[in-house]
Amino acid sequence: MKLPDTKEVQTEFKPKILAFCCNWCAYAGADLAGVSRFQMPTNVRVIRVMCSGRVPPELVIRALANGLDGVMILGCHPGECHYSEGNYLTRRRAHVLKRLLSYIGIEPDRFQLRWVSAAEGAKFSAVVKEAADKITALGPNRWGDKR
Amino acid sequence: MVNQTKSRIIEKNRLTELLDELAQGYHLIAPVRDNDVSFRRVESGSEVTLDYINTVLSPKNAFFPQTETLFRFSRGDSQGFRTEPGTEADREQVIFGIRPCDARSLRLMDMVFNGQYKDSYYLKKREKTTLIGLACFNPDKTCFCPTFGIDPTSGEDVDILFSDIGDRYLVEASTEKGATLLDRFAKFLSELRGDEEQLRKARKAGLVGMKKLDVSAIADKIAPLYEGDYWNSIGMKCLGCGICTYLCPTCHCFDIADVNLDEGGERFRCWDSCMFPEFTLMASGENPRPNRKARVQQRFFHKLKYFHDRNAELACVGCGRCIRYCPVNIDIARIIEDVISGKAGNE
Amino acid sequence: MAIPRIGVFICHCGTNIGGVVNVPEVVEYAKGLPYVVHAEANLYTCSEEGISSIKNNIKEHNLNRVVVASCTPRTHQPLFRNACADAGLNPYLFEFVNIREHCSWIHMQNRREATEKAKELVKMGVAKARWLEAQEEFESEVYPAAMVIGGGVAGMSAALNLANQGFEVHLVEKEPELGGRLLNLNRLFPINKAPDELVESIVKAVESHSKIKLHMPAVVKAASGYIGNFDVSIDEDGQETSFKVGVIIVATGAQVLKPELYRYGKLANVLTHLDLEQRLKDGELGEFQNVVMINCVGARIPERPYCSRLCCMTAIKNAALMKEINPEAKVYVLHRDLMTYGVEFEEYYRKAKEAGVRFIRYTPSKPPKVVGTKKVKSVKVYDELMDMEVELPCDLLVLATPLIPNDDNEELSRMLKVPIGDGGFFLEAHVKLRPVEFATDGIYVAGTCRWPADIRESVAQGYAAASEAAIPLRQGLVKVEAITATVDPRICKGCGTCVLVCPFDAIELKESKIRGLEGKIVAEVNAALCKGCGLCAAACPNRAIQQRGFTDVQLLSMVNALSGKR
Amino acid sequence: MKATSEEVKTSVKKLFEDGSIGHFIGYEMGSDSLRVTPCFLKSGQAASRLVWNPLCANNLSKYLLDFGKVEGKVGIMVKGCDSRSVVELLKEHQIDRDKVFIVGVPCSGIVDREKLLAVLGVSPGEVVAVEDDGDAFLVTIKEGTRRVKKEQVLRGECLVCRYPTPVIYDMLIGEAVSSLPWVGDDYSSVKELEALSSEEKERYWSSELSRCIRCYACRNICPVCTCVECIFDKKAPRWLSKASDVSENLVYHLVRAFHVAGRCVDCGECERACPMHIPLRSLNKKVEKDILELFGYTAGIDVEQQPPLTTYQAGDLDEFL
Repeated sequence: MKLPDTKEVQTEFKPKILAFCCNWCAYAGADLAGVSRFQMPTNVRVIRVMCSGRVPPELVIRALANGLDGVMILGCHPGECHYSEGNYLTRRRAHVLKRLLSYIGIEPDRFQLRWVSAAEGAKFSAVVKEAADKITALGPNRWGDKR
Repeated sequence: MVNQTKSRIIEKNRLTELLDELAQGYHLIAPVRDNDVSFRRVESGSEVTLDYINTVLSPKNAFFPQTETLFRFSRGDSQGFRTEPGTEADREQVIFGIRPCDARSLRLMDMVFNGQYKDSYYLKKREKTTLIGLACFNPDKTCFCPTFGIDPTSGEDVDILFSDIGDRYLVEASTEKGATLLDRFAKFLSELRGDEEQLRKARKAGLVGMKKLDVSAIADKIAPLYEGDYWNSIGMKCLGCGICTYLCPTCHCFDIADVNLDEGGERFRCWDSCMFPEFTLMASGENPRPNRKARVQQRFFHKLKYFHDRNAELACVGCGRCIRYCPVNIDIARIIEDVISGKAGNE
Repeated sequence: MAIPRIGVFICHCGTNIGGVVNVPEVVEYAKGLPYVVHAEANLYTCSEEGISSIKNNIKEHNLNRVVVASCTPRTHQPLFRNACADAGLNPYLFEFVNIREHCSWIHMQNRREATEKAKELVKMGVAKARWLEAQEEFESEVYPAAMVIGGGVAGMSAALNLANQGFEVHLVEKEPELGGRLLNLNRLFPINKAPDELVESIVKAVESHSKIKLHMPAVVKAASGYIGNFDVSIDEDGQETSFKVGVIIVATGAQVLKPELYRYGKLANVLTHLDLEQRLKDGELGEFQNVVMINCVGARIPERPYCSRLCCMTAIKNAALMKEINPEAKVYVLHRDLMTYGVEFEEYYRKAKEAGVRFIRYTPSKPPKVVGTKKVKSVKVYDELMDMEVELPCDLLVLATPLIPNDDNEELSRMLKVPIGDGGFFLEAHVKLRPVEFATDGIYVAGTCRWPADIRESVAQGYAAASEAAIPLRQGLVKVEAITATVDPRICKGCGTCVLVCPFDAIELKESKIRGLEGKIVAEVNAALCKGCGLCAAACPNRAIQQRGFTDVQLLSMVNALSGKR
Repeated sequence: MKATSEEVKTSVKKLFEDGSIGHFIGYEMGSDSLRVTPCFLKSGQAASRLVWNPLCANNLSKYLLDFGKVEGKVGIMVKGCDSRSVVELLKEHQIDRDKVFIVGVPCSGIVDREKLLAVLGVSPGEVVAVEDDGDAFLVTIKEGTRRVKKEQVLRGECLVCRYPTPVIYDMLIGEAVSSLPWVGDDYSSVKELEALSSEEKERYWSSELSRCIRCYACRNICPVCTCVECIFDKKAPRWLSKASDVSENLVYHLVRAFHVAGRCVDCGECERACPMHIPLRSLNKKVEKDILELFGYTAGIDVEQQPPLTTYQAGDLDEFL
């Protein structure tokens, strides 16, 4: 078997972004993006949860304080939550958290909540690209491992 | 005690210059106003404030930092872990402005870190530090250092003592280390004018009425209170926070933990507090000090009995920090009074 | 908890993963991760060979955790969990890492970064696996009824099959008549019979079946729940109706493209095959002498790259029929490739040629041209074989256009939370392993809503979906994935936040009966009602409530692993 | 009429005598004339120790949690802000309304000890007493009595207090105070910080948070921090390193602010307790402001009102970028 080439490791800033995806919509949307071979930046790492409402703010805060450059929560569109209302609660929490993060100087783009349905492979890829672009433009997260 | 031959004065307007130069030759730690007054590393004399009764944090941070890397490790290759020392290159440091009570606390800390077991992290810093004390003529109402035989205007536990006597500071070296340092900075100093002792005495008037309790038998008196109800009322009030222990110049408990990263990490030690429930929490889930009463009692028993049993000293210098900063005003001086007077036993 | 012994299996998936991600490098990397005692690459971990390797290694290395890095848990998790269970390992000690859909397929141009990403994803999976715990599944009852959406031939076949097995079926058809596309057809290939007989018999069977409740014209308005327990509400002729079902079959069919090519809709003698069949059926076609048929109209083009599969046979069927009606007529079929893939299809094609139908191959770069202003007079086409342009006289031009997805697929997809794939058709869980099931348990798919299919295939898929759907209906019980919430009554403070956020009223505050905590008010989860969303676990301030399989320590370990912390 | 220490003593004594209460939680004088300390009574005899004055900053409501199993009702003295945390405790079933006897005292502001000393330019020992006098405090020092305008020396939370009178009580001592004349824009300081750039905010908070010594006083004193085992004290998973650095302190303070989101009543106890003078109220006020703007919710008013983060409306703001 032919081994993949080993391109030179790039030195420019490559943000590391964590995306929590709900099992029913966003994760399925991400799968669909894969099945559709939509090419996208490599920055995003997905953690599967059953519902976007499972993601506690503590985890987002911890991830940012660990130095990850961005955190996304991706869930079903409002009104389409597999569990009826999980994403509505996520939305409330996210509004408060995003404003709080911004208040201490974490740029709003570093924490995003987006809706991606199981049918929206293209949207998943667009959301990933947009986040990667925006967070790259912000530069490294300065709150990671701050002494 | 004070060697008169080494006594000098420095005009108040020359102090900043002296500190500037000290900061260049040494790692200078001095009181800085940042919301409140605390000891911090300074790089120039103008950062330093002398307008304080005492700092919020005691100077123990300079010898026993809240978080201190003991060593770093890397995973490296098949050889396993490689380690390297964690502390920055040890440097000569000067602490300027330490109060006599805090200076005494270091003597108590030495008993812990330089006793049967030598704690090299602490001792290295201790050896490389010159203490410049600042005599205390305006104590707070919560101060009660005379209780522990401390004269707040004395240079007993420092290398050099500065005493504010109005238009100038009286500068006295009480150790060889202090004398050497003064010699290096002699250009800022001048000869005594002769009225210094008189001025100092006048200023001591501010000490009149300072609380001085008779603690000679406290260790014996507190012992029978172990089972008593007295601690219930204190424990009920206590919030279980770490203010008293973290601000205390003599509290020295610590925990050790690792930062464990893919490529390696470090082992650090950090302050811990007997006021926290996890302090004595065992892996089994059992906790021998399961409530606030037990923890409060431990704190006072340690200060007033256990430390004394081991070192023939009480683990308190009467600096008053825990009284000033306790959000519910638990007052160690009052507790000592209650123990001495027998009131504690009657509750 | 025993010391974790983690085995990592990394799938090449042929070249799907291995062609992009340097799998051997990932395997070496995995070997160095905490608690990993075995790591290996598989050509296909889901193959017989891969599965037996998992089983053998569980025994050989005494593995108590298994991590597979391959495709998506939405399709393959049950397979690998079963493999673990077969080897005596609790299936919940398995963790899935997706390095295909989420890595190799979306980073084909960047092998180095894809490999680095795959390593990190494996690291995160291993970090979670270290904290996995064995779980027991909770069983929940299946409501013994089905809903079939769509009264075409696929839907009716499915409904009849289930009804004949004795299950109650709600058949929801949006038109006022059963039959779907079949109603428009003139004849069926390759039997050349009119569909009336088939339609009549099947519709009659459906309408007269005591177990089938027909809702028509009706559309689904809302659906919620999970396998065994769906609550559905429909709008039936303006009336809102609700009912409960255990399973759902989607068989909503497709529509035929009306092209904007070859001046369709503008010139009177340009028809689609569906138009032609309708006219033949109605006896309204009239005289014709020169018939030209063009295949692949609006199909296999960049914006609609798929082959609709039915059109070639439809064209052959109708071309032969035109010859039959008027043996003197000249009938040409202009095609790109001829797909005669089914049983008897090639024979059918040969017979058409024998009957005098002429087949001319054209290339998409030189498509046929229509000549004529009010009517088509002739069609010019470049004949590849003769290497020249020919002009064919034409008084009837028939276009073979593809089946395209229904407009309401998207709405239904959102309602049922099932995916739509390329081009807007529904997407099954796995094209080979689970061809008529959605990834969401209890929902199935059949007929042309999935992909263009002929009658025979639609009927077969209808039966297949019904058979799959009958499994949970027959068993009467489904095992609920063990991802429900649990409370640690020792640290629960009984604040009731979880009670407020639970969408299913699955949590109550009750007096604890646990020894040492008697009388303490704590939250209690009713596992039968808990659907495993984890909302409570995220809302609980002191984390006394946890979602199994998605615990704090598991998620936090993944976050820390991604951050380079161990 | 304003409540006085005498009235408090008499009333509490009476409550013990008529059997209304078996315990009482109030204030008594502390180490010096500028300090009070919580006081727990089991009988009316000791009621003479009780005081009520403009130094009674402590929010005593959290102590109610320790009285869950005692015989009889527990009386407690609450100011406006304290009563709102009692509402929160009731809302979260942490206390039983039937077991609590709430003695409300309308409050016209609490003295910030350090501000007062700075304004007077005296050392703590020199102050003999502080009394409420409308828009000012009467401060008795050795040299005599001085009148100090409240706006100069009030605690931060009192400067923006909208609930000077308890919102829930069984007995009110003194006359209700409907509003405080100096209260204007509740969120002016929050808005100032909001207006800074990300870099400026980061510099500000890095500096503030770098001082944190993680003594947990802010958490332990908070009347709505009622968890049996705080997530920061858990061994597994470990949310927080014991190392005290800015990143860890950030996690601690942000999570703390989020945990009290929609529950914080701005009693200001966290900030008062902080020995390092970290502006903790600023974080809480920010969250309070957003929750008010986004969801129209104010904590600690109505026991029946559902907490804002446990509910939703389909029409909530849906804009994230």
